[in-house]
Amino acid sequence: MLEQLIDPAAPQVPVMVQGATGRAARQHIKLMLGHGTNIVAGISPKAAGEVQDGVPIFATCAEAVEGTGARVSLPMVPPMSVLPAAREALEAGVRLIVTVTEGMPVRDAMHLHALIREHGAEWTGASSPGLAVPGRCKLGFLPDACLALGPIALWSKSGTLSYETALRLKSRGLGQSAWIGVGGDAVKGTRFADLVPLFRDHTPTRAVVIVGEIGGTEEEDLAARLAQEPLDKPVYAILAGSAAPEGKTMGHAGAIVSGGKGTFESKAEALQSAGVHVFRAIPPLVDRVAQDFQKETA
Amino acid sequence: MLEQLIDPAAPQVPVMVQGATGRAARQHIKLMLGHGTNIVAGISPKAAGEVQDGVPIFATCAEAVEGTGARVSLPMVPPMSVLPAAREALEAGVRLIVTVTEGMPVRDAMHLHALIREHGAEWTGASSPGLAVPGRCKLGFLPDACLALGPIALWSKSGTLSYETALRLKSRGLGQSAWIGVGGDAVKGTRFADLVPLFRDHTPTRAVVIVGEIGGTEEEDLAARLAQEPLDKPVYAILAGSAAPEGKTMGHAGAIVSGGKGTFESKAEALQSAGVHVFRAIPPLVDRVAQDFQKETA
Amino acid sequence: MEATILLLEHDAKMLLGARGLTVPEGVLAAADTMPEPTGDGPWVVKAQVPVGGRGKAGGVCVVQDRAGLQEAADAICALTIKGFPVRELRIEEAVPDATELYVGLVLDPATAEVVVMASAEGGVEIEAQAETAIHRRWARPDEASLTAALAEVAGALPPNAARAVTEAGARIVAAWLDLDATLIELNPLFLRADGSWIAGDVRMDVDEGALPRQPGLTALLDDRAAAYPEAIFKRDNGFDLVVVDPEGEIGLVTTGAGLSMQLIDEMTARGLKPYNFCDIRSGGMRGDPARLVENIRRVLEGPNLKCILVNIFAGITELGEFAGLLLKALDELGEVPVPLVVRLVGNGQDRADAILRASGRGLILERDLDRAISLCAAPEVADA
Amino acid sequence: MEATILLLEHDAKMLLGARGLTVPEGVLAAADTMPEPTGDGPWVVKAQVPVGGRGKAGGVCVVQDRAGLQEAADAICALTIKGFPVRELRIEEAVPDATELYVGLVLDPATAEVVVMASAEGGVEIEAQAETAIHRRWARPDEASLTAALAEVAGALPPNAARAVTEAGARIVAAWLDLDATLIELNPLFLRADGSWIAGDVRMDVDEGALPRQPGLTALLDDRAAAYPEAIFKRDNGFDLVVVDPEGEIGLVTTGAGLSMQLIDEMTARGLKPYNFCDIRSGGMRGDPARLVENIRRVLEGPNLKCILVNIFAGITELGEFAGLLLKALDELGEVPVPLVVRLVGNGQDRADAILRASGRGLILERDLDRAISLCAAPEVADA
Repeated sequence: MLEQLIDPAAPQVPVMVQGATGRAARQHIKLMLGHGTNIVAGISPKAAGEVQDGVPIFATCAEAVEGTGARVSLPMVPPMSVLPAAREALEAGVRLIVTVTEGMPVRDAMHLHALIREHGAEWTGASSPGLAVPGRCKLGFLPDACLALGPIALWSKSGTLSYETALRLKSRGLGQSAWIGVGGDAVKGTRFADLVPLFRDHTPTRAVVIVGEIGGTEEEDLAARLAQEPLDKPVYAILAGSAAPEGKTMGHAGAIVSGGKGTFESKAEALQSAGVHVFRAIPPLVDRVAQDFQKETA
Repeated sequence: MLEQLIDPAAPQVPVMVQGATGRAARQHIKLMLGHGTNIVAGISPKAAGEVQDGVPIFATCAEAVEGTGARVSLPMVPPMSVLPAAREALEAGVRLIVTVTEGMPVRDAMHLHALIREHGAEWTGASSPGLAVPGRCKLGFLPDACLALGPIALWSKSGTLSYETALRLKSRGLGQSAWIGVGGDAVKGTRFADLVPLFRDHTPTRAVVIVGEIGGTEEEDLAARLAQEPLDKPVYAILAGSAAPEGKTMGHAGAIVSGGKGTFESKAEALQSAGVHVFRAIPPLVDRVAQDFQKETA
Repeated sequence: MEATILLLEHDAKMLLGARGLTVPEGVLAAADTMPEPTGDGPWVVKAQVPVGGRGKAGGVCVVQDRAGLQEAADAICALTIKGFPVRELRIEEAVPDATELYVGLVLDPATAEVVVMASAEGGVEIEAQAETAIHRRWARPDEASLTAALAEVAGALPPNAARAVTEAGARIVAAWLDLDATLIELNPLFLRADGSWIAGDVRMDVDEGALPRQPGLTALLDDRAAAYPEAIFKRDNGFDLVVVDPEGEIGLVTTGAGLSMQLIDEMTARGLKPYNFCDIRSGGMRGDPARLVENIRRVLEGPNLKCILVNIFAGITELGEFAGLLLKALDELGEVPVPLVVRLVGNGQDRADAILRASGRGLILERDLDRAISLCAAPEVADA
Repeated sequence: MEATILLLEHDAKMLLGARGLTVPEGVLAAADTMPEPTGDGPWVVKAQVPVGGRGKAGGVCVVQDRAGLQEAADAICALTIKGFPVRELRIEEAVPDATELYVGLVLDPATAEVVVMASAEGGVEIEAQAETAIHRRWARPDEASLTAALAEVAGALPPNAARAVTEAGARIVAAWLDLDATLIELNPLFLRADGSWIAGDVRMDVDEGALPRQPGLTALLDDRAAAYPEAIFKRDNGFDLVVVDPEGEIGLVTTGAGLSMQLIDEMTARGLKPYNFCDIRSGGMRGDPARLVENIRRVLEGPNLKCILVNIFAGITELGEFAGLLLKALDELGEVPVPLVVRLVGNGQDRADAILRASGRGLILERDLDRAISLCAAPEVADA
């Protein structure tokens, strides 16, 4: 389903939003609709039967899937409700869950991960900032000001750092072919390495920019996968946290250097030996990507 | 330049807006920026040196091109000023002019056409509703609510009819790979037939929807070109004006049946014999396109 | 969008005559006002309608004496030619015993150039002529290029014809450039045995977009406002409104030329009878309900009007603001004797619907265009 | 984003001890408050810092008698281990003459499962052990799956070790599930010659995101607020603030974890000394300047603070509103003794800059992040 989502030549995937009548959900539903997202249903038992900003509201996921053919769900619910919401959506037949709530308990995330496997479905989250194919669809919070269709696939753990990176690349004429926010969580649905096969034959993508950070082994695992199955397009990475002290969690649950693992150096070395251009600051990354594209089009 | 504009894997083309400080121009510059358009300069002698919504304003096109590398110009100026504005932009080295002003005199349009040929440049207009690659760039007035990235190339004479068509296709999950409003003028820069080679190898496009109308021979010329150089993807057309009386200009300068020429029947026959599916109403067109895509993805 | 204005023959001849083109002496007449024609006859009485094919439709009649004039005028004024009731006539001196040539300048959209055309075989059936009989050259819209092209097409004709085409052609080249024309045809251009020529019929289209720099044309339209109701309406009101079927039952208040045309098509296909075409340009109303008032007032002139459909697709306009203007317009109009079906889609549609509902005016709101069209057929079934 | 909370050894032992895990008797102490330890010694004095490697850093000391206790305590309390000044100690009975085993449950992000690990060769260098010495099984986070995995890894050990790992492991499995842990390691798990076992050291991380359903953990953090300043700060203020360098010179008021981390990197690389990490979550302030007040007040505690950088990238938040809140916060704070460099980019940036300029507060506004960082180095050069 992620594959269809990022294929600009495929029909748009019908999306439902759980918890659609919440204040923030309503605001973001408008922004997502404004970006072309095919939101066909909202879920909210107390508003069932109403139409909100053109989106029909259903009491249950099963009714929404039955009535609209929704294939993707975006639960916009409080942290403790993410797991039950996602379970209901999966049982209703949804094929992709994108969760954006911050603070889903890790154990819930582990349970959801197992449920996703059982259903043969897909999950991006726990706290994804969002996914987007600019102009086609946007699920989550990615700011419209940063979105611009272009040749760069952006894979990011962080929201804000990827916004800043995207905005600067955009100011150099380089928009995104797709933007996948995998989130900064320890336990997550889609990891960087999972994206490699999806983007190998994604023709709108001419380069990949990874927005990674210290902590965990996701960058190292990505490097291992790239070494085995090269992407055949240039890959650049910015890694945040090179100056972070050990033992301090830097906001993201996963962003902690502990026992000498998950360091900037470990990630940079792994990625570099897989052919990735690694940067520790945004300006040189942006300059390099822009230069490489200029050379190519010159 | 149009080719680069519609290629999502190319860097974004730098655009300047002439007459940038006008009320409507300013409103639309914000909307275009919001859609990711790489607007690098505005032209307005009386506001030169200022920065408006993040866009630097220059006194002349030459200074703007020199300072920003703008390659495309969008003159948002009154009808009688379009020709001199476009001439200035061409002389400054711009490669594509997109004009959106209604009411440019026909003789001015003929002069501009000749100038464009002399400079080996490109022109879309006279009164184009706009061009867009959803999420990547938008030049002109195309409403954001209608824009969604997807598999359909939309080529349209009319603004509103194409908005309505796009919105209904979008509600079926079918967004646009690119949208070219050629305008409803008699004399114009880009004609339907000119788009055939641009879209033959445009991989994001899986089908073309033509929004045509009575008057002129543009649809017939398109049919002739398609018969010689088929597009290798399905082409659908809706033609407005099947019920229009002869001799009445229906809003668009070109939309007039006169002396038995430019009729719905003439256009429909020509297009049908070139393999185009022709409709005289929106709902059956939308149903057919959606069905064909469903079959394909089933 | 700016349109082309098809000048009536009489007006075209007055304009070109003043620019040195020889045309038969003639006067403008109507069924009830018949000025004295010049000369002694025979005369030609011609319907003044902005459409071709009037000859075939009986709109052109040669009369030998003054006695026949009124009779012919009455007969022609009773005609409706391709939807245009004949209201005016031109009575001019006939040109007997002359050869019919053709010379014309026609805009060619495909090349954005002017096609300069000439033929030694003019006459009403010019379009049906063998291709070889018409000589064509393409020219840029400047004097040198047009004159050179004219010399080339004239050079392909016999000497007398060539001279006539060159001389008459020079006049229309000048007029084309002076008056921002998009089409000028002399057909026939009469060539007499003595080598003199005179333009038997003139068709001339001018570019509405160029009117701001054409004070002469603007004055002409002012003087002849009744003959150019749509151009005058547009100039005075800032938007297009064209009555497509005076017997029509459904008045349209719509924005966008293409969509409005399409609406007429879909209505017609479903057996409904739209009264008018309209492009109100909702984006340019700037807080003033005047266009709405004029639009509605105008469609209410339709004697068979049963319903009004308001269809606004707002990309940029805020529909809440539009809804407010619509209510102001209805207030200004007082009682509107037919139901209004209102379809507002786009930016601010929810707010707009709420405003209209709250007005208590019983407007029939429907978002789906197909259902809105159905409601126009039977507004009484709406659950307003 | 919710983080992991690394419990201090003493707290972990209290929690697990209450759940049936045998741990050495011990007390919490500080340099100036030294409660009477249980037993007769020898004792181990251990620095309580939320970071590994304290042994190598001199943070663990065995003392034979009461006389040595104060001396060891003073020595250890003088240490700063990986940036953490030692403020607390655990003094517990030493466990002599025992074999060191290892058993642990660790979250494996790659599989989203729990790795159950055991080894007959525990001790401080467990990470450096040969891979073959550690037995691993992956399990789902439920009792059946964890217990089965535990049985398998225990089964690979000698009988006495297997029994100890099975028994101690059952306790940590239960605690893992009960307390939403993300890591529990017993290293060493002491195995005595008589087959009895006791957990020599415990590391336990718990999931901050699960606190709302963990009243016991919440109470622990409340009781021990001084030991968990960042978790308590976050709970009380709704956002993250971590002092990364108590000697730092630049205070950060920033939103977004990734971008804030990156800012610290870029500042550090340019030789600047950021004081804190911060994710103020500007989108969640809802019209209340409290977070800004708290953020600025907190960074002003830095003794070397020279400048504050406010960096907000607003995708959704309206920056005009943010600017208003920033001014309110500054009003509430009274005089702020250092200059503020403010970079607001995104939705409503023009309005925000205008509001801040109009305030006359001499804020240094700069849109470009690189230049903003440079200005932090030398705010006096800014043309405010």
